[in-house]
Amino acid sequence: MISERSMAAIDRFKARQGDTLLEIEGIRKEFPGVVALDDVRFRLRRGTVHALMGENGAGKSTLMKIIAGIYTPDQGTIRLNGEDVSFTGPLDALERGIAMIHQELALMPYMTVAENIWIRREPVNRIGIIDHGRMFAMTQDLFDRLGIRIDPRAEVRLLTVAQRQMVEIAKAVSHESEVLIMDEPTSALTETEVEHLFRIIRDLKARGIGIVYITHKMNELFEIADEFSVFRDGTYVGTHASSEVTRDDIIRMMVGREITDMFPKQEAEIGDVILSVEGLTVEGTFHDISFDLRKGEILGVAGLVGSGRSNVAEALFGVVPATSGKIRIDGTEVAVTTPLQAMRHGMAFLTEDRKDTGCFLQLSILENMQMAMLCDNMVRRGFVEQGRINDLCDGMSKTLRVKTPNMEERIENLSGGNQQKVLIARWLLTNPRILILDEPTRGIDVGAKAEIHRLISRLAAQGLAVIMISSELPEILGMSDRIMVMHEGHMTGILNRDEASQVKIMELAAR
Amino acid sequence: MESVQIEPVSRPRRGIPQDLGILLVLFGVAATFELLGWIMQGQSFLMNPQRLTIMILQVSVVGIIAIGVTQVIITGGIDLSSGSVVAMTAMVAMSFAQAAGYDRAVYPGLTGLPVIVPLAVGLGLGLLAGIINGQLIARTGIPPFIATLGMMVTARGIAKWYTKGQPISFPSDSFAMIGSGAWPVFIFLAVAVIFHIMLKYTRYGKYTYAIGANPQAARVSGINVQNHLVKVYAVAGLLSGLAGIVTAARAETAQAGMGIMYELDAIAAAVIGGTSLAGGRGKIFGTVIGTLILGLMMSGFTFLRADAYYQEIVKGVVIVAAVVADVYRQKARTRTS
Amino acid sequence: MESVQIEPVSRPRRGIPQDLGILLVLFGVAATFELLGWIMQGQSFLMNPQRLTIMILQVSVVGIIAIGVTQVIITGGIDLSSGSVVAMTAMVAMSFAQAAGYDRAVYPGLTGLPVIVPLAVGLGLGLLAGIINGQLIARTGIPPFIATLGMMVTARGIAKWYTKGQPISFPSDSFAMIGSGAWPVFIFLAVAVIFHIMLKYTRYGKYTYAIGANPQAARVSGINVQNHLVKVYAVAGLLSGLAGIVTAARAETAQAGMGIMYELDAIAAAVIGGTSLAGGRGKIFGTVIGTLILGLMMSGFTFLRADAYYQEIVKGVVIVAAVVADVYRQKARTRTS
Amino acid sequence: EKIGVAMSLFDDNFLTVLRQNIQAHAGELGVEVQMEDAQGDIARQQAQLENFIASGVDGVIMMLVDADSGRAMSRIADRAGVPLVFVNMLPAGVDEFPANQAWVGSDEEEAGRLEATEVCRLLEGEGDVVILMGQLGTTGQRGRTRATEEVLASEECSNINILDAQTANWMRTPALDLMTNWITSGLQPDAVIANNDEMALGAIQALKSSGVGTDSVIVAGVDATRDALASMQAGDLAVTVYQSAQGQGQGALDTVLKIARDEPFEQLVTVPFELVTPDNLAEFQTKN
Ligand SMILES: Nc1ncnc2c1ncn2[C@@H]1O[C@H](COP(=O)(O)OP(=O)(O)OP(=O)(O)O)[C@@H](O)[C@H]1O
Ligand SMILES: Nc1ncnc2c1ncn2[C@@H]1O[C@H](COP(=O)(O)OP(=O)(O)OP(=O)(O)O)[C@@H](O)[C@H]1O
Ligand SMILES: [Mg+2]
Ligand SMILES: [Mg+2]
Repeated sequence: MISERSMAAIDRFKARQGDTLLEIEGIRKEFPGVVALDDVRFRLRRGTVHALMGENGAGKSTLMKIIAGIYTPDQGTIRLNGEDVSFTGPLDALERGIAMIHQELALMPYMTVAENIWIRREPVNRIGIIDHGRMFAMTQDLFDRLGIRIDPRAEVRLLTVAQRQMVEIAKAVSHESEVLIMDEPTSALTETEVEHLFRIIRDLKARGIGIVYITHKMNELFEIADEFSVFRDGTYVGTHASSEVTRDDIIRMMVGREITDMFPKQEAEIGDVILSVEGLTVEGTFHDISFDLRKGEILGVAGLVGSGRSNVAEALFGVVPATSGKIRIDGTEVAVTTPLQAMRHGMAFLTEDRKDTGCFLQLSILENMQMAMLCDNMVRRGFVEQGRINDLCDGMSKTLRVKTPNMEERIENLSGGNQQKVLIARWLLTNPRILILDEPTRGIDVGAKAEIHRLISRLAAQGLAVIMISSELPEILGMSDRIMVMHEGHMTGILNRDEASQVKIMELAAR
Repeated sequence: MESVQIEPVSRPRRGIPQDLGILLVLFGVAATFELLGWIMQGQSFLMNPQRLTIMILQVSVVGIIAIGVTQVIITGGIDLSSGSVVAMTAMVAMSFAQAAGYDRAVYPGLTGLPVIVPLAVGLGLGLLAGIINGQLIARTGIPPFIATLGMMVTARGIAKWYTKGQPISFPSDSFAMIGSGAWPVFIFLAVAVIFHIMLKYTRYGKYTYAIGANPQAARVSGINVQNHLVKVYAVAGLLSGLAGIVTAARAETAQAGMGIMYELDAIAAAVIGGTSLAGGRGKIFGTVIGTLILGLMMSGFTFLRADAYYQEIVKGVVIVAAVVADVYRQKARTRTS
Repeated sequence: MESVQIEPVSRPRRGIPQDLGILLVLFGVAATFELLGWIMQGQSFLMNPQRLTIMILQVSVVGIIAIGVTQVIITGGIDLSSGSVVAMTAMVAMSFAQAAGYDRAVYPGLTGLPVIVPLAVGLGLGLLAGIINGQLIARTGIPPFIATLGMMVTARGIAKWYTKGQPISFPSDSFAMIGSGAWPVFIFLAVAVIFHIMLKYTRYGKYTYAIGANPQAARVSGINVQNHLVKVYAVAGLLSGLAGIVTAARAETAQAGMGIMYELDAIAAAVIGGTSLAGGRGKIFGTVIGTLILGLMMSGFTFLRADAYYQEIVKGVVIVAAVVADVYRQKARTRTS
Repeated sequence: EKIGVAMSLFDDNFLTVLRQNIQAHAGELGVEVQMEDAQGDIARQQAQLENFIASGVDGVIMMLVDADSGRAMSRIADRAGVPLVFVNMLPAGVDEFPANQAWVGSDEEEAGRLEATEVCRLLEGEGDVVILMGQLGTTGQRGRTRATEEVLASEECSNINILDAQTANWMRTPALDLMTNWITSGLQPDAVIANNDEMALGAIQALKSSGVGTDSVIVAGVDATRDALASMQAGDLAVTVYQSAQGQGQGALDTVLKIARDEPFEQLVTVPFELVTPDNLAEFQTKN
């Protein structure tokens, strides 16, 4: 895959391992009403992984988009290999050796995996005709090298979020650039894939590539990053080697206070069975799922990517109605064929894909938050009781610390983590009895994460029943009363809190 | 089918709300005509109450349709059938509105009926057309473009077939009243106010925006997307029916060729007024302004006694320029604020 | 502006590719006419090579436009100007194509020019119109609907203004040749093949799909979205110009009213053939089939000698039914596969 | 003096000539005219009339989109006290019109009658015909088609059989396609009666390209456009009907000026249609 020339280039990089590759200074970027970045600096050295840390909305993605030529900074300088540069656009940045994996996935759904990866760089013959065979072969090569198992000919829309994220990674790597920016590349991945990604990163590092790595997952930081920089509210806080500090230090730098307990599990009184599922099946996707859920209980659902966890949740909520099986609520069998029905039975469902099934991107934060609760209350003779709703939404957004100038802001302009908080708020505002959360803390910063955990736990203590799907095992282990594990569309076991461990879960999940 | 917005897009705007932007464009166009009026005709364009009334009068039928179309576009759909539905309802309503004793009436036994009859028939027929559109789109999942294109062709066919192309005339005075004087303007403005409120303050409105912004998310949020879509198209049909009644009453005749291309004018009014064909965005206020811009151009050119040939050429340029001006104004705001 | 896809997932389809689905619909419509032909006319509809040629012949002009429009729609845009550009290029090209010595020619000094002159003029003018569309859309960021609506009004105005409404006739034989016999069919099919290859096997095509599917992602991948959009609209304009030449050559006259509503037929052909108005999806093959379905209906109704008034009513229903059938077929496949 | 001219449609061949005649005559008289195109839309025409009145014209000449809309137009002009002259198309309810309104034109049915009668004569009262209709629902299509059907139903022509009547929207290419479709469906008409010349010319092209030719088929149109006369010269078109754009245009302008100046005028001026055949072709060749 790697041509002679780039091999030579890589050797040159190696020779200069540790040199400054990219240096930025005094960067300022304003959006109307928000100063996203102010006098920010940052330095990336060759052959290292430099992590960026900071709360949601701290300005990490914005900074990276500036480096990748997508935004132009209002002020400041960018030096690449000691030379002042200003990019005219993403193409310019790409050509100068800066590639980026975006936080919001940027793939073309109706094109194949291979087409997505090689777009603009397709193998063509003399008269410009694309050689698809070679393109698939190139993709296969790349995937083999990176150890990814996805069909290059599959259309991207048919892939799961996790698979798409792998494709994005492969696409960025295929550019063979000097600087590789990864904006939360693992937000949809489980441990196995993360491990895998880290192997890829180490390999790239060894070749002298500089990697900027944004994540909210602390453990990743210590595992992969050589140094890290912290941002707070658009300002630069500091840079340190990751070997010099502890978790708590970083959190203090990020949030400006201590977070003592990530998983503040509150002891709840486990009540009666509220939801009972028996033999739930969606033909072709998952089979024969049975479990009981009690009031006050948090049921964690674990499994590898693509094991069908999300599909079970979708079936429970009537998004894709089950083809067979029974759902009982308070002991009576109910039909759930649409989300509206599910909501009438007191269910709420936070979907895993923010962009596709979560946000109304063009609408305001307020509209996004209130939408689900309009179906049964807060409406009098067709008119929405906006006053009452505003108060509720304001309260909720304070509780969850949504970072925004005001509630009329379009949700599109929020940082990823803040969007997630708005969606959680949407569902909490419906006062559900059964709350289904699919990757609830995806892309959420540590502070807010602890906050959300506390909230879930408190709600459970008040008698709410929770189903929580998560790919983060610490979260599952920390929060759940019981843990259901899935493997390839089948339930492989249910563990009690006291018997569960990382190893046991992985055994059941991987088989 | 929206413009490819590549720059990190439209920031929240403080100060002048976005609506008012297009209002500025309206003033700009009006001021240009005023200026040219003094230069070319030596008289004021705007300081003529009669002209101002006419300006609105002549676009009020398109305006009524445009309001219905706006909410359809907000759901991410489109309605191509409005112009034809206008013709169909005009024909059918008129056939029940003929003056007492008119001897060549379509239904000689049914002349001189109370005005409520043709009104009910017209509105009902429009509603029916809208419901069919909505059901097709919501239940079968075919693109709105095709469903309403089919209705466009079919409704026009029905209008022609109804009396084999013969126009229907001589309405009763009470029916003709609906289209006389400034009545069409009142009806237009009343409809605008009602729908402004509907879209902004009711659940109906919130759901309309939600579906346009993200139908999947709307469904997961407990909205019965299909039912709501049927409602939205039904309302659009109803308004087309109303437009048909008004236009027939105003012309005191109904003919199968009525309302040709109105759908395009209506969509244009909505889009000029800031409604996004990608769905999720749009305001009745903007549509009203968009309609007025179209009306302004119609009167303005006649006023300036522009050659009819140049008129058309210039009209296209002005529509584009109006929207370009609005886009640039927005960009400028974004930069400075 | 696409149908609201509420069903959460559509699984990959194996077996008959999606393209062939609409082919089945084509066969279905044809078979219906065949059957009705035997019942009502006592003769075969399809077993008449001449009729089959004509069927394609009469839609080849719309087909040529539809191919250009398809790629525009794939980028998520729309082109409403094609019909008017056809009229404009027909008029202007024809004025340079008049037979030697025709005494009432538009340019009496310029008759009997070699056929390359009107060809170049027509194609050039179409291209220019397309470039203007593209520049407006790509540089100013106004919605394609508005930009091309403006061009639609302006180009029609130019067509009328050019000879003050006077038609232009009496082309040289070599120019008339372009529209004679099966030439339009060959041109249509050649264009179809070229664009099938362009969209499927060249970067031009990949960029087109990419921009329609996700303009941000396209930009981030290093595609110069603006430049590419200009190219796409320019090509659409060029094809409209070609269509104008063919239609003028075929009618042996050019009139300002030519090509009215062709844009709608072209868009309909594309959408019937499976191109999504939301962008990112569509195939030339589907558009060709969509065009043929429209042609089939035109000949079919005449063949059955259906009453002119019913024809229009039925035509709308058939268009909708064709697309509904396709949607259901796909759903059925999805369920069983 | 300023006169507003509201035309139903600019694209139409005959109406273009009519327009040019009004324009030319106005030039001679030193009158300012302003033309508007209603694009076949009644409401648009109504608005144009209102706009004319608002901008203070001395009189309006109007070619109606549809005969039946005449009454509403008449009322609008009457209320504003602006002289109104209808040209070409006879408005419905013309006898109730106020004193300052008039009509200068010809009766649509007359055209169809002349055309069909000549075809009937040429066929010697026997044979099969097809009718090419203008856009459905327009006054011209209705009047001409109805008159044609009446003539063919009459005693002398009772052996003439109408095979089919379809619309080609007044235009050449659709007529070409329609005629070709007919021919391939096995229809063998002895005559084609078209509502206008453009469609007749389309039919001729179809006959030629499908090898039937125009020798055995009589093709008839209405309007006597340049192209039609050339085609007649070439021996293809057999019948067309001339209506005097000059007579109508000048008459309308003169009448509206008379009303405006309070001079005596005639309220109904009929400019007759004239039949054009190869025999009297020469007379008409320079007229339109
Ligand atoms: N296009 C935009 N328009 C307006 N404001 C924006 C825009 N993009 C980002 N912002 C604002 O800039 C700030 C920084 O956002 P950014 O996306 O860089 O945060 P982040 O650090 O990446 O957060 P997260 O961890 O949640 O991804 C936020 O307050 C956000 O609301
Ligand atoms: N849109 C889709 N089209 C086709 N197959 C799909 C689609 N979504 C999911 N699948 C398949 O369904 C199975 C289960 O996917 P699901 O998303 O439910 O898994 P998951 O355990 O929640 O994984 P993840 O962590 O990726 O969400 C996988 O085999 C996947 O390939
Ligand atoms: Mg971010
Ligand atoms: Mg999942």
